[in-house]
Amino acid sequence: MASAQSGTLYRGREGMWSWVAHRISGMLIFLFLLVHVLDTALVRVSPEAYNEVIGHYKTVVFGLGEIGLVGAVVFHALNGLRIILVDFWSKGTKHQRGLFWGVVVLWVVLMAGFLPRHLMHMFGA
Amino acid sequence: MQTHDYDVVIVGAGGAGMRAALEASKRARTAVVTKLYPTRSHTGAAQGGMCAALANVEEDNWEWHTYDTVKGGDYLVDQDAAEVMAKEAIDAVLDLEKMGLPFNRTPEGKIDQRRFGGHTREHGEAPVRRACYAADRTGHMILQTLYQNCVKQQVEFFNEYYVLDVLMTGDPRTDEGVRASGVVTYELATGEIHVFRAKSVVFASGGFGKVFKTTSNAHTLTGDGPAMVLRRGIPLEDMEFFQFHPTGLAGLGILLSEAARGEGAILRNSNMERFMERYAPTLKDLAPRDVVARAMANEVREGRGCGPNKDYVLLDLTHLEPAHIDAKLPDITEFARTYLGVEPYTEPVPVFPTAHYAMGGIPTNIRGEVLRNAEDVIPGMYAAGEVACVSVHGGNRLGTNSLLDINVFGRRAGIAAAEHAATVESPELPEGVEIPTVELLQRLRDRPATEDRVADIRRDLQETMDANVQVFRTEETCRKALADIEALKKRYETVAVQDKGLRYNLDLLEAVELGFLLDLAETVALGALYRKESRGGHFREDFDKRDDVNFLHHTMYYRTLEGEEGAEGTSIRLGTKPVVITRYEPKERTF
Amino acid sequence: MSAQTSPTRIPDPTTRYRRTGQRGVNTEMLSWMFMRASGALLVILIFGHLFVNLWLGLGVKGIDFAFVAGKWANPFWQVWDLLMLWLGLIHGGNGVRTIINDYARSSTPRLVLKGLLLVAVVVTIVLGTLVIFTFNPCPAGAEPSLLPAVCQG
Amino acid sequence: MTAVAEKTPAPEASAAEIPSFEVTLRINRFDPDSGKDSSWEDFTVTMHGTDRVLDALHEIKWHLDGSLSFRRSCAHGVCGSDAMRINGRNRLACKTLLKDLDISKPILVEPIKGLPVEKDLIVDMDPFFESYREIMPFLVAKGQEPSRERLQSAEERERFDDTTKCILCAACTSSCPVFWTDGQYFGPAAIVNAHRFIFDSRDDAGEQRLEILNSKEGVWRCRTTFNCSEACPRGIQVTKAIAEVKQAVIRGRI
Ligand SMILES: Cc1cc2nc3c(=O)[nH]c(=O)nc-3n(C[C@H](O)[C@H](O)[C@H](O)COP(=O)(O)OP(=O)(O)OC[C@H]3O[C@@H](n4cnc5c(N)ncnc54)[C@H](O)[C@@H]3O)c2cc1C
Ligand code: HEM
Ligand code: SF4
Ligand code: F3S
Ligand code: FES
Repeated sequence: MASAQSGTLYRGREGMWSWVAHRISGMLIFLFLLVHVLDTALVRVSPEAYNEVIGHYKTVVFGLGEIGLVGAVVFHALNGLRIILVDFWSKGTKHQRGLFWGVVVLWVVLMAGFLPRHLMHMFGA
Repeated sequence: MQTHDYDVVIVGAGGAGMRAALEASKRARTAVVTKLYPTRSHTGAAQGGMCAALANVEEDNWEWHTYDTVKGGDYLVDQDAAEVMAKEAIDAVLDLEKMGLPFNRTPEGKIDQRRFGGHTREHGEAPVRRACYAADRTGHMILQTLYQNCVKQQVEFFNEYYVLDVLMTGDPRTDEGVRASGVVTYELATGEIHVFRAKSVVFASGGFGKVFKTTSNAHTLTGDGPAMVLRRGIPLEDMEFFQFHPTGLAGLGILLSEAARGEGAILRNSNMERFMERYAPTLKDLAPRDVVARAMANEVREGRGCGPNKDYVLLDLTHLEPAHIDAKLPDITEFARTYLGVEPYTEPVPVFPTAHYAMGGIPTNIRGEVLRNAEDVIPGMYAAGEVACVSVHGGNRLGTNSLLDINVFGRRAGIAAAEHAATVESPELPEGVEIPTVELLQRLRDRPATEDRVADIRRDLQETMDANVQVFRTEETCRKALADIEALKKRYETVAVQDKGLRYNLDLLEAVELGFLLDLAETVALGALYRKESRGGHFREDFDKRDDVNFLHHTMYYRTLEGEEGAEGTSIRLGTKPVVITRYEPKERTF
Repeated sequence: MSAQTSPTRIPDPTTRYRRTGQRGVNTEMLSWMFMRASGALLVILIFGHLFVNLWLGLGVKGIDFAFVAGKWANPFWQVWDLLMLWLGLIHGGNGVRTIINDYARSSTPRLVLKGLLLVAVVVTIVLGTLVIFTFNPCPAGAEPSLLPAVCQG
Repeated sequence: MTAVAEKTPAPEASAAEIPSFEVTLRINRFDPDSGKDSSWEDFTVTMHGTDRVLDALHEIKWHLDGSLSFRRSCAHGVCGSDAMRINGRNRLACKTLLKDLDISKPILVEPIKGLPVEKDLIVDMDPFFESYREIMPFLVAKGQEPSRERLQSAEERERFDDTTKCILCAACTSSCPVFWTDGQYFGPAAIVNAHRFIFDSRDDAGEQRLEILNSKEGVWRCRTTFNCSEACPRGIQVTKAIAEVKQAVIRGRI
């Protein structure tokens, strides 16, 4: 049967894109969390085993991945708070767009604080 | 083809159709057949209000309301009908409130009322606050409320079914025993024909503003109802009376409600003069529509129009508080912003008269029964709303009387139709009743491709109507219009549609609708030519006075019989019908 | 539809609507509330966690067995991480459930995916909880230099 | 296919001599009878100052290709017939002025999303109205019917004013990402119309409506993406209305 499927992407605005990002970040964190619990569980096996696996976290690749993860967590957390405000604060819906940009600004600030320190830890002494 | 069997079939799901359906479906098996989803009907476009002498904010009574209606209609109103309407208005409004309509409220919590053109106290002493309203979307709220109650009552709708023919057991011009027997419809989604057999048929299919170019009416208001009954031998009444609403957005025709003037807006010409003070010293900007529309057209004609082409006047709201405008007129100010880019808080809005309302239509009595001549009814055939001519509006409808009309007479027609259905057997439907419709469609589909387009014929029709039978008419212009229509009918005979498919073939239906428009335009021009007087919405420059001696009667239009000769080479025979006068003798109108 | 509605009597329209069949508290609402409540708590938990692990001291470089063991020697951090584990996984798991509901259109893949999700969440929670509670910061026979300071005592 | 048509001068609008301009509409066409999937087709027409997308569609239908199908009636944004996706966003064609769009590029016109396409820009609205009917969109007032009107203060009337504006155009519901993937979701329009009655002081069935919307396919599906609020041609604060319904459910339940 013929169908009418082809079409453009819907051009939503802040609300929609923040939701897309929230969903992707949430999914990402969840997958990471599963792995993270498993690797931490290695402390039950032996200190050597744990240290070896956790050693990977200290490589550059993981270090960069960690930045992405922290970025995702921070966004998800801030935007989660925005969603809570939209839901429970009577003026939340009116200011949702402003709140979104607030999230973005806060995210940048937090990341700007975190990044140098993280990079310092990674490449520093 | 499919056939369906019902007690009552209602054609149209605007205010009148759904009000009828609410009554009929309680009493009989009822189907509502409509070419649009009910909530798309043009009742939803009505803005200003619905009047009733509730006396919620100041003293008022139904007699004053009757008087205003009669006088506003330039004494062509059937006064028995006007009395019925004014009396039942109060319950009509209260019923809607009980159904859930969110009217604006007074500080005491009662239904609020406001002023509207032509509505007065003490027989014309001063404006009275009679129009009940819900911001400036009263029609929207009526349409929604009625639809909501239809959902509540599980009324059966056939949405996007076009009624294209009406069925009767005989010819109303010659058969005494003729009665209604159903309708033939076309299902838009599939192109299939459905025949509805019914004991009662209620026409509520709205107006036909699309015969004009500049109009407040929807694209779909093509007068299918009146045209198809005319073709079947049912007469039409008072077609020459068409109302031009003073305040359409210039060039577009989109309506700015009279409520704007009710709330204090003022019309001004290029000298910024409040010119209505000259034309109607008492009511000024709130004089009846025909008076205001003519005054505006006259200002423009005499060179006091505004804009580069001096072809419109201005509606000034700038002296009103923005907060007040927002509270009372939110939608129409948005129209001005969206469509003309004018900010009504600070700039006056360009306006010009726009074709608005058909006073004429299918003749009925006060029970909504359709007449087949000046006296006799066709059992089982009903009409209500803008499609009908009861006649409560006479030569000119007062603002807010139409939303009232659809509720009062919609209700009456619904009850009468169901009661009639309870007393009779289902009519016979002979084989092949759908054939004329099938053939009509087939012809349009099968014709070889032409250069000419349906849209071009329609545009030419609308242009000649605007140029010749609009606010000002003369013998010459009416004849010109008639000749043009004649030529356009010729072109219509050969025009082809491009879309040959079955699904959603709106191309085909626009062609059918054009056929209806041509027939109706002809009646309008013909009536305008024959009524050699000026009354209400009909203004003849060559006969600029009302002539009660020769023309205090309704005009009736009959399709000629085989071999019979029609007026002016058309296939229409003209007749008359007396005006019912009970308490108000005609006198000169001053405002 | 009009077959059963007799034309003259219209049934009480409010009796037609029984789509939900549910009264009182509803799981969708609870899940919605939970997402918000747990989200708010998680902000504190996770930001605290990140702060301590990635910001203070040596950052990611400082994380090793000794570091973890040192933290879990303190019941405060045990409770902290336990809460984070449970809330995070239930919150995340519930979130992913919504996502599956949204994108898996036919019912079989939907069930399979949700089954997998449930197993993953339950296994991870049980495992994590066991680890936190049965954790011995000073396992016998381990290389002493890898152990936290508390073991020297 | 590309076709070009001349248009006879449009009705003279307010301002000075109105410049005309060429504009291309790229329309997503679909005819189930053709056996082919939907495809894009370009039409170029000459239009004028205050013309809207609907006027351009008419121009195409009337002079270039009569088989182009779309719904429309009032032509000024009050009947809700012509919601469609214009440049990727849901709008009413009759309320979208060409001059407000970027006409240096083709204007993309598609049917609204999430409802079955019947032909070209026409979708099947039945699922939409089905959800609407399920939230009991009518006043239910218990108790003795008064002889006059029911009283309601101006403040009580104001409480639900915003949601009475709905014209059931489906622009909101068909812009909702949740509705695209889960057609069972009641959708914003149904919730808006429930809101209109839940907060009407004269109504007595609010509890029942809240219960309906508390279901699996009810308000909790809304993920506050605000597409609905942005799409609503009547400017209804849709997401706000949904939030208020959520609050009402919570308050009524806990
Ligand atoms: C812009 C505007 C503002 C107005 N403001 C006011 C006001 O403030 N106060 C007032 O009193 N009046 C006002 N009016 C007038 C009033 O709104 C209309 O006269 C009235 O609503 C007509 O209602 P109706 O039910 O007769 O027809 P409509 O609401 O037009 O309904 C017609 C119905 O018939 C159906 N139909 C038509 N043809 C067919 C067919 N062939 N087959 C099947 N179905 C068919 C359509 O689908 C539709 O459902 C206004 C009118 C306009 C245009
Ligand atoms: C840091 C604090 C966090 C906050 C404030 C937070 C907040 C939220 C909120 C409010 C929602 C509901 C969104 C909605 O209903 O529209 C949500 C969804 C979700 N969260 Fe979190 N969350 C946090 C942490 C986490 C963590 C740690 C995970 C992963 C384990 C996670 C995974 C998810 C997922 C997968 C969703 C579903 C997204 C969707 O439905 O689109 N969140 N979060
Ligand atoms: S809420 Fe707005 S967008 Fe949604 S159907 Fe109503 S009018 Fe259309
Ligand atoms: S677009 Fe959909 S997700 Fe909610 S805010 Fe509107 S209903
Ligand atoms: S045509 Fe009526 S809303 Fe656009």
